[in-house]
Amino acid sequence: MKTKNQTVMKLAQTALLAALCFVSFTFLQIKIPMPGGDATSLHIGNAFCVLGALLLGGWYGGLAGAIGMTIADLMDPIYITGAPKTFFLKLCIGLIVGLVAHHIAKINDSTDKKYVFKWSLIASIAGLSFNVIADPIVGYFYKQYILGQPQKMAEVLAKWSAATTFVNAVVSVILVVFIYNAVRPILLRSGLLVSQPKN
Amino acid sequence: MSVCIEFQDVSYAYPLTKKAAVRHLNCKLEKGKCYGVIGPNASGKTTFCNLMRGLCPKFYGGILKGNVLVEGKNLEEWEDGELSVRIGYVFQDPFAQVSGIKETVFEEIGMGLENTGVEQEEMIRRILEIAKVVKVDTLLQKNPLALSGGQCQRVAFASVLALDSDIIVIDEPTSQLDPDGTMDVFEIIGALKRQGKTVIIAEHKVDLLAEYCDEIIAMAEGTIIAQGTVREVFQLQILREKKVRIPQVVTLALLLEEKKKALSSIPVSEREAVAMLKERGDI
Amino acid sequence: MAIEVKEISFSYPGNPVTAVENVSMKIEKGERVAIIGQNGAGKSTTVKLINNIYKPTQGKIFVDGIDTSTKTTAQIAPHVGYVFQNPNDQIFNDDVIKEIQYVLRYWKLSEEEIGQRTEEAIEVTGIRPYLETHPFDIPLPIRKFLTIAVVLAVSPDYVILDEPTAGQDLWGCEQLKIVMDYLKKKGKAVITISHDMEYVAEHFERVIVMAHKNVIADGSKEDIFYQPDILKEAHVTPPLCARIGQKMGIKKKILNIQELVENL
Amino acid sequence: MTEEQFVDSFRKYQKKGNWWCDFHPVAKMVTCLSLGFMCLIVFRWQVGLIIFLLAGGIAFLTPVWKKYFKMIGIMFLLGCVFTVIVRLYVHMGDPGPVAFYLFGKSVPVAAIISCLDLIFMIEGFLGIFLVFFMTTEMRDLCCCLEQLGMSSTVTFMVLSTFSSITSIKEKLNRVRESQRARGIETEGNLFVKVKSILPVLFPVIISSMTGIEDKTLAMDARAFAADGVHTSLRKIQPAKRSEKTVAVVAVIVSILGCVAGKLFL
Ligand SMILES: Nc1ncnc2c1ncn2[C@@H]1O[C@H](COP(=O)(O)OP(=O)(O)OP(=O)(O)O)[C@@H](O)[C@H]1O
Ligand SMILES: Nc1ncnc2c1ncn2[C@@H]1O[C@H](COP(=O)(O)OP(=O)(O)OP(=O)(O)O)[C@@H](O)[C@H]1O
Ligand SMILES: [Mg+2]
Ligand SMILES: [Mg+2]
Repeated sequence: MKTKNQTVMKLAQTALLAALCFVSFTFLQIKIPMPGGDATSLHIGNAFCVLGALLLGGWYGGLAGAIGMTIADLMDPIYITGAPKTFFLKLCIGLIVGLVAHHIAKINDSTDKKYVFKWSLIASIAGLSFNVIADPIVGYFYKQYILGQPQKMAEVLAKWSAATTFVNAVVSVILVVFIYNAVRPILLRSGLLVSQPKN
Repeated sequence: MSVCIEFQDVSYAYPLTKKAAVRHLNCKLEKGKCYGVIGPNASGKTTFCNLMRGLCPKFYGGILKGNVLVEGKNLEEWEDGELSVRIGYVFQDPFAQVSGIKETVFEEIGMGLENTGVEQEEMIRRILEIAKVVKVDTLLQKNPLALSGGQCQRVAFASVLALDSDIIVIDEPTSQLDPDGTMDVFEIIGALKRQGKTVIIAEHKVDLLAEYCDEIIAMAEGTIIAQGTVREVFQLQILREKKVRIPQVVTLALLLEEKKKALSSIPVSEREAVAMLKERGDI
Repeated sequence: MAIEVKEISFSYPGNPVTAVENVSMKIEKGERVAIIGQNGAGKSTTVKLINNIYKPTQGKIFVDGIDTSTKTTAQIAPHVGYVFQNPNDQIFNDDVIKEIQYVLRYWKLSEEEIGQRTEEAIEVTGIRPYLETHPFDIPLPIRKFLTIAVVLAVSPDYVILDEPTAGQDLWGCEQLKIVMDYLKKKGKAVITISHDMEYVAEHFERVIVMAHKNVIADGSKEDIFYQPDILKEAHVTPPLCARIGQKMGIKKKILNIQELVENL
Repeated sequence: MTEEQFVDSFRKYQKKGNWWCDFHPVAKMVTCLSLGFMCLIVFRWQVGLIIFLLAGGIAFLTPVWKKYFKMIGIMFLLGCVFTVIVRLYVHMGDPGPVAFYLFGKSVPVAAIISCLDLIFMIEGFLGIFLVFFMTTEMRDLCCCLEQLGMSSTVTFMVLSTFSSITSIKEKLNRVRESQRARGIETEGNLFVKVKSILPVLFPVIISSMTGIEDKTLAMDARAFAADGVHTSLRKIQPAKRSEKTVAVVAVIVSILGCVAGKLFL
């Protein structure tokens, strides 16, 4: 039962985080209009993607972010074209955070608060800096080659989006580290961190 | 009568807790009887139910010592799916028990049946039957997420009853219900007993437990402090020492005894109490 | 000084069916009132309206003469405190003390005042053993006392408790009694929703019965618990002592076990 | 609907009484997705417009047309007015054949065309996407996919995501209420709102995370882990030959359309 139940639980958690991504992106964002009928926005959707990766591991966390944000994109006329890009990027964020937090630092095996704090911070910074760098670049190529936007404009867009992505990343890192470290003890106690220390 | 669940010196601690939630549990539950589990908060009632259902330690993790036998077989030897069909479990918190993936109460109740591969006609028949019994037949078309606390509790109860398990474990099924709703639930439990099912029910409303259960298991601080028939258990001094709630009719009888107006024996239900008082006939 | 509810009606947004209709009641300062009635009768809705969480679609509510429709919920909160049915909706700090003091600090009270209020709230609700525990690790029934402590620290004139007895054991009920006594001593009004008739009969003088979105009876507990048709309509049963008393043909309106013993 | 009718409706195939709504969900999905992606890939207003009109036409024949046109209307205004203004602004004064003059600056034809391209690409995709979503029940789609061999855990995951969205929104409201009730202002200017985010967000996250445990157990109590065949209460008519044909044709058209569009438009 353990294995099966744990899968169901992990799936349910993934679904929940995907929903959180969606809700926070859709209802808690400030849109910034941009040249070209495009827009970027200040939002904290990525925070839940990272949170997912910290809690559930890279794959599931990335998946949660990818699903949640892609649905959110698809529901938004301004973002709809970026949906495939979003899916790919969020999955990557998740994988990177998961890699740092779980494979390098193994934070789930630790009970040392400071250690966990430090590494959750490092992992989120890693994941979101990836986003800060990759989002504009991938966005640029995506816009230019796949959507065929004029080069000049794609460049402008990339610059802008780099700026907001950076702001988002900073806010998200703070938020996610705060939330993760606050939520962790509770989840740990109720056995919700799926791979918990063996005892 | 045959034993269907047996605890052999069971101790269990949840993960990351130092203190064991329950210690040295020893008891035998017989087939076809109704058991009431009572005790103060945090005395381990829910843990006791979880152990029986195999959720401790398989789901929660933690350390289990001793053996829990269901129908003579150690819990670990049971297949997961099989156990969930064999033992129906209604959880403590009614609000959290809606699966959330079905859009009507009708389908919510049917979900367990879908998972066990029941044919459609049979499924519909059973859902309607259960809905009538639990009095949710007027809610069938409602969305499970838009129910009031009491209604939620009934639907959760119904969806577990639909599986028609032999053993039914119910953890505080009436916490959100009005007095009439509470009576309804106990009526249903009475009916289940008549169908020959084994019912284990953890509750704070001891008055009704006394009326409907065959045996009472009293817990305090993680141990079983008493097990026996209703009349035996509720007379025990230790219950009052450990601050376990006892039925009002019992309190009444004990108070009368103090006043030297003792009844012929200790009543366990209102009906009995009234009968005894009338029989004495001195007002 | 009173809460006056004047013929209010309300329906939840997006739901055309009214949740309460034409409800009126008046609750004086220092009074202790219990609201009882069937599931879904509109009890929680009514107190949420009093607390100004929702605004009535018709009718008006006055708290100490202030028309609530002109104020925000947070402005009414210092006068009317509401303990929710589900404590999990309210707690967000990772420390019991912080949780209790959050609003006090939000209001920028003096440090001394905050300390004193916190101390009192902890004492009365008996949560001292849990000060070191993470609020979400506290067992649910005791977590409810934490939310009560939060409201006590705010010290409003009217305290509303929504089903405080659900899931409580003997300890919980006794502690609740201490809370009630404390509030009485302070002269606060207490409005409690409960399905536990024994508890209602023990602690309250006045009982309001709700059924079908409306108040169907309002009076002293002796009156109410001896009107079978009203109770039947509201799907409640009188306390056991009253039932036995009646069955034994005792004339006096009995509501607690001591009285019953004396009269037998 | 009376109760008998309601219960009876499960005995038959699930029908809405509208050809498009009752179109086999998987066939519908294949059709809509392929057309949508063609729109996205070709990125020319001609194709986008066709798809957009097609979607509108389909929507018009379904009972949800009012809602559809309201939504697409809003999205059209929101997305497009925005696009036009900003895009024209960027391209104003660019060299090339001039369409007209605005505020003394030339507006090149190329700018207008690029505007149209973007608008209709978005609206075409969005339109067909909306038509699909508004007329298909997720549970039916999942049920069909399950029959085609998708694992029940995946369907659970998808359905659960959608249901979590609604339940989180509800929870947000409830928590906001209880925080207001204890004296934390959540309405007012931006500063007040930002300050109230944490007290609202935190209980929502925690209580939904801890709620998962109960949800998993609830699923378990409903024999989710049971092996063997799963049956389904709702019956969906297997895809008719005509429906399959439509899907296949749509895929072929899309592929050809993509190639042709990229080459000739
Ligand atoms: N998931 C858990 N993780 C860790 N400890 C737990 C968990 N659940 C319960 N406990 C602890 O185990 C002990 C027994 O709790 P249990 O829930 O079984 O009591 P209970 O009798 O059901 O109480 P209540 O009347 O409140 O339902 C308590 O000390 C409790 O704090
Ligand atoms: N958030 C909501 N949205 C829509 N309808 C609601 C909502 N909350 C309650 N209702 C409806 O309003 C009516 C009154 O509900 P209320 O919660 O006031 O009942 P109650 O008397 O407190 O019942 P209980 O004893 O079960 O707590 C019910 O019919 C209920 O279904
Ligand atoms: Mg319990
Ligand atoms: Mg209520």
